[in-house]
Amino acid sequence: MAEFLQAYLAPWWLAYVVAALVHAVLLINVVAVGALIFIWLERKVSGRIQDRLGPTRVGGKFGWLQTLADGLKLITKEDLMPEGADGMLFRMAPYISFCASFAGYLALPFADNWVGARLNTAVFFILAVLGLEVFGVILAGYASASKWSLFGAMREAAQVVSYEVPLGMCAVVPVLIAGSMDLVTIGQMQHGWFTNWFVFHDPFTFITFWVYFTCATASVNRAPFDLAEAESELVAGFHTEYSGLRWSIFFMAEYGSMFAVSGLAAILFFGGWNGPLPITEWLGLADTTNPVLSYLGNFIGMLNFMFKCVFGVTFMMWVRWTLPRLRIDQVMTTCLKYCTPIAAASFLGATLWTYFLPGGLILPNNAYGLVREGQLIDGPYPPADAEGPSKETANEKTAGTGDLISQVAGEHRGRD
Amino acid sequence: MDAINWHSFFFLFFALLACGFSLAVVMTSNIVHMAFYLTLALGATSGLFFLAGADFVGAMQLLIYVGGTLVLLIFGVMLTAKGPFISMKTSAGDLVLGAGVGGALLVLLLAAATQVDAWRVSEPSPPVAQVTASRLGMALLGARVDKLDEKDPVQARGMSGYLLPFEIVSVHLLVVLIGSAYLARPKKRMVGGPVDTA
Amino acid sequence: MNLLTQPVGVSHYLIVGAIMFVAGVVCMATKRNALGVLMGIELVLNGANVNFVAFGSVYLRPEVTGIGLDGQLVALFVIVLAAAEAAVALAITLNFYNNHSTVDVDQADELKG
Amino acid sequence: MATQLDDPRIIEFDVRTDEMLVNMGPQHPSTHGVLRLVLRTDGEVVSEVTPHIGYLHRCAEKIGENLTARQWIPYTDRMDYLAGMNMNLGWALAVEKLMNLELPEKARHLRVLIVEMNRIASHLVGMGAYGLDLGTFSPFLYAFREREKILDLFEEVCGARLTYSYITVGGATADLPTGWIETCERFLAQLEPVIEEYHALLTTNAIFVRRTAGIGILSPEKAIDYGCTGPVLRGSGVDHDLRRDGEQRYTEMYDGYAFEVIVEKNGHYPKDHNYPAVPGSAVLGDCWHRFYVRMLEVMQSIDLVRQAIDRYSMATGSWGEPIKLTEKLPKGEAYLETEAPRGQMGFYVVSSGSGAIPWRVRARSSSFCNLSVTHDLCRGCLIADVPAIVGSLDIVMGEIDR
Repeated sequence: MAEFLQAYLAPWWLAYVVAALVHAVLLINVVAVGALIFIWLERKVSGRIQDRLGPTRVGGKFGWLQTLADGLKLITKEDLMPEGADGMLFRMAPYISFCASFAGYLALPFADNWVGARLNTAVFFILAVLGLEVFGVILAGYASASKWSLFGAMREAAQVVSYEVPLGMCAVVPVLIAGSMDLVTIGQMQHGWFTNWFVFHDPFTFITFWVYFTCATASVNRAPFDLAEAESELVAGFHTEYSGLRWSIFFMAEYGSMFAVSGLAAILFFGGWNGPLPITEWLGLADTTNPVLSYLGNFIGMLNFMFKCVFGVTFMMWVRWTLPRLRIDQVMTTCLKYCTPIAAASFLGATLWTYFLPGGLILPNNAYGLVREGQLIDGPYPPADAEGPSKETANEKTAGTGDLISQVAGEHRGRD
Repeated sequence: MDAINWHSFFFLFFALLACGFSLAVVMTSNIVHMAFYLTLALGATSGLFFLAGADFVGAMQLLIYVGGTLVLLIFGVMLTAKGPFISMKTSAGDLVLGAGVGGALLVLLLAAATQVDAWRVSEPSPPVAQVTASRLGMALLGARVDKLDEKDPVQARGMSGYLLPFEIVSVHLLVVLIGSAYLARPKKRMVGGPVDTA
Repeated sequence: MNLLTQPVGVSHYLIVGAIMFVAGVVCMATKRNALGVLMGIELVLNGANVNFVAFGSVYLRPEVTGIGLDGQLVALFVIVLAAAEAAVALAITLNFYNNHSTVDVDQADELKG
Repeated sequence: MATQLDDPRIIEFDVRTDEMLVNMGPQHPSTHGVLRLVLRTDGEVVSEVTPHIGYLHRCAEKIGENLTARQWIPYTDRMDYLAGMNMNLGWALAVEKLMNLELPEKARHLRVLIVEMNRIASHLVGMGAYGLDLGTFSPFLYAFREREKILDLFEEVCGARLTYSYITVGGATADLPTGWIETCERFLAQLEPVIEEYHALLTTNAIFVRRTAGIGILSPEKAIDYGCTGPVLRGSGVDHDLRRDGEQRYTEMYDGYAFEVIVEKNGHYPKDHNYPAVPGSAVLGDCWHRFYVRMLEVMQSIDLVRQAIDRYSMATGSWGEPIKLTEKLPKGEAYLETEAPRGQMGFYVVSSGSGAIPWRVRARSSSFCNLSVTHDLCRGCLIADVPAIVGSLDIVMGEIDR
């Protein structure tokens, strides 16, 4: 894009700035508009679940503009800060939350190679950045100088730190199967029929997905794990003292991270932008050099991805409006006694499964092969070029460290 | 005019953030603000790691350091941040002493950092990105895939990888886990009596 | 030298590392709050980490293959050990706080002869 | 051998956290109005809960000493404003006892019908609000949906939706409108299956059971000592219901009605309906049992309303014309307790015999006694349990503060 713009913009560096801005604006719009739509959706979904209509008037029949109207109202509201509050931290906290939530989108691919920045460690990057959201919450709770807020912050700190452990473990399982932490690669590996999705790879990945989703719900603070804001106990928890725009920024962050973890779930387990049927391949939209066709294929992929994300978010809403809230000790028990051991066991199980049956459950030795180092390798495992000239050397030099290691080491050598 | 080197530009950005917030940690006396600045400093450092091509280390810095250790630290700060402990002033003598020693140390280190010519500049066009995550994993398991072709015996040293340190760290973490659980275990105290440290 | 147009070298990373290191040392020396001292330690370790990563970076020193991954590996170990160290230090601090109702390190002088 | 742990002077402590005094209320989402609870907390653990009341005090009793018996009826509505009909009934019966007034048969059945309907409405709110206390919003609206229908029915009867002043000394202000009985029957037929949904949403929900079972256990002895009544008492396994055990003047209203007191006897609840099973983790007297008793009483009330409809339709004569507004009260005193949805509601009236205005009027509130166990139940629980326990007592501040 920058190269394209360079032809038109006189100061050459402006092209980069404009390109960067366009990317940033695109992403921030996904978050902001996404939050608007999700808040509207949440109202509609909760309304329908509760046997009422939800918003019906603002902006036409379905209340499309309700969130916007609320946003306008929130902007005009007085921005209050308690007297004893720590001014700087109180003001910073919502933006920290929002930035953390927003930064996760940087590495989230919306379609094949449609990604802000293709990172080699995208999975961990997203998890790490989303985990930073907790700082905003803790600081907000502390800086508010309110006991209820402090309670909320303490709960959040304990909860999120604990849930990062099983969450990370669950995310590692698809990484293990794909052999890459690059989300684009992981998505590409699952193309074709829905049976190639990692959730159907083996029984352990299926279990892992549910553990992942539970932990993700907990780590983005959604009911039944919304202890940090538990309105029946802590008034409003960490955002008790917030009002107006700052308050709404907390909500943007919450919906932003809901979408992000759903997106991560879609890519890690549900094939990302690949539909259940390889329609884009039938239409000749995949692997084509024609830019228009490839754009069209990617666009369909993006719709697929969006649909999966929205489904994930709606699922979280459904859970929220159905279940009572857990108590703090029960939340910790769920994490430490159930999620972590299950995640660890399925990690082990998936490891063994991948070692013995690398092709997965439905299609043993499927044609798509394994991916190493971000490259798609066709052909069976181990790749043919692992038998490179230096395999012997590799074996010699890593004697005693096991077959698998020398094999992969040889493979590396062959590639380098 | 030369083209802006974006690597340098972002380096400058993150370096200023990291240094600025590190100094802010020293300057402020409010413990909660300190923790906050430390978070930002370490976050900026992870940006530096990304820039230096160490993706995995950068992500780990964010995940373990910023997301785990610092949350723990802030947790500890919040447990103990009460009244007089929020801002404890350092005596002027200590400050002068610290600044003097620190300044001297800084001069020494900066001199050392800028002494070697080969360190000052890098290749104008850095090589293509390398994926380091699986290499690091292999190295931790004892196979140095980046040194397979090394002929120089000095450079080839360390071929055995990091299997032993890796194991030691694992055991160490276990020990720490048990140790800190032991230290923070519930203790018994007599009502109205002295603390029983049993 | 214009930093915006010239490529940065290892030296620049080392300067950042040095500043963080010194900030950490001063922090350790002057803070009276035990947790402040702990934060100083974290800064020192991070300063060292910047150096390790810089020396091991292929971007900055393509001509030297010797250190290769070592820099990153050591940095990883430092991160992990720093987490362990922080956990233990925090446990000690909280214990101290339990027994003495303070986190002032100047008060921890019971062993003074 | 006595170990260190047996020594009561040795307490365990974790990280030293200073005690904190937190005000829960009077503006708090889950204190059911304007209750103020002062919590002494150590971290998440609550060591002491002190309820502070009086934010809704309106001198209702003093006002009653300046009004005639029938004029005070609207003030009783505002006591337990979720069960206005039951409040009306309590006062009306007390005054009737003082005046020694006998009611026509039709009036008795009419009162049972209306009062039991209101009990359903009141328990529905209790159920929905309890869900809210535990962090689930949907059951609240489900409960209000059904309650709306009851309020619609009441509106047809007396024109009011919350403060009815319908049951009055001597009977009721009016007879039921034509066609009302059929609407009511249709409503009952529709309500019955919906109760199953509530059981699925709350009573048997795993998280709900975890949040309530074994929490806030009130032993039967303690319940009696504190003067707890209603579902709180029966949830502790004490077989006591004024509709069966009360004063003759009150129980004769329910003469011939088939109903079983909802209480756990010999390890099981009445089996007249297909109730969900008691979970293994529930202990008699905990929050779950109090909630369960309320849910079962809804079914019981549905049965009672059906029986009352039958009897009312068969009965002949007057619906019970109210006494004159300025009817002179005889000299004497009368006290009568009725089984309101939240427990035993007693009204005490003393007349000097000099006119229509009673000399003294007092009310005994069930919620007041039920609330008094709060500090006992909440000692040592977590913060999240406080709304769970207070919610399970199902208090109404209007009745406590009067």
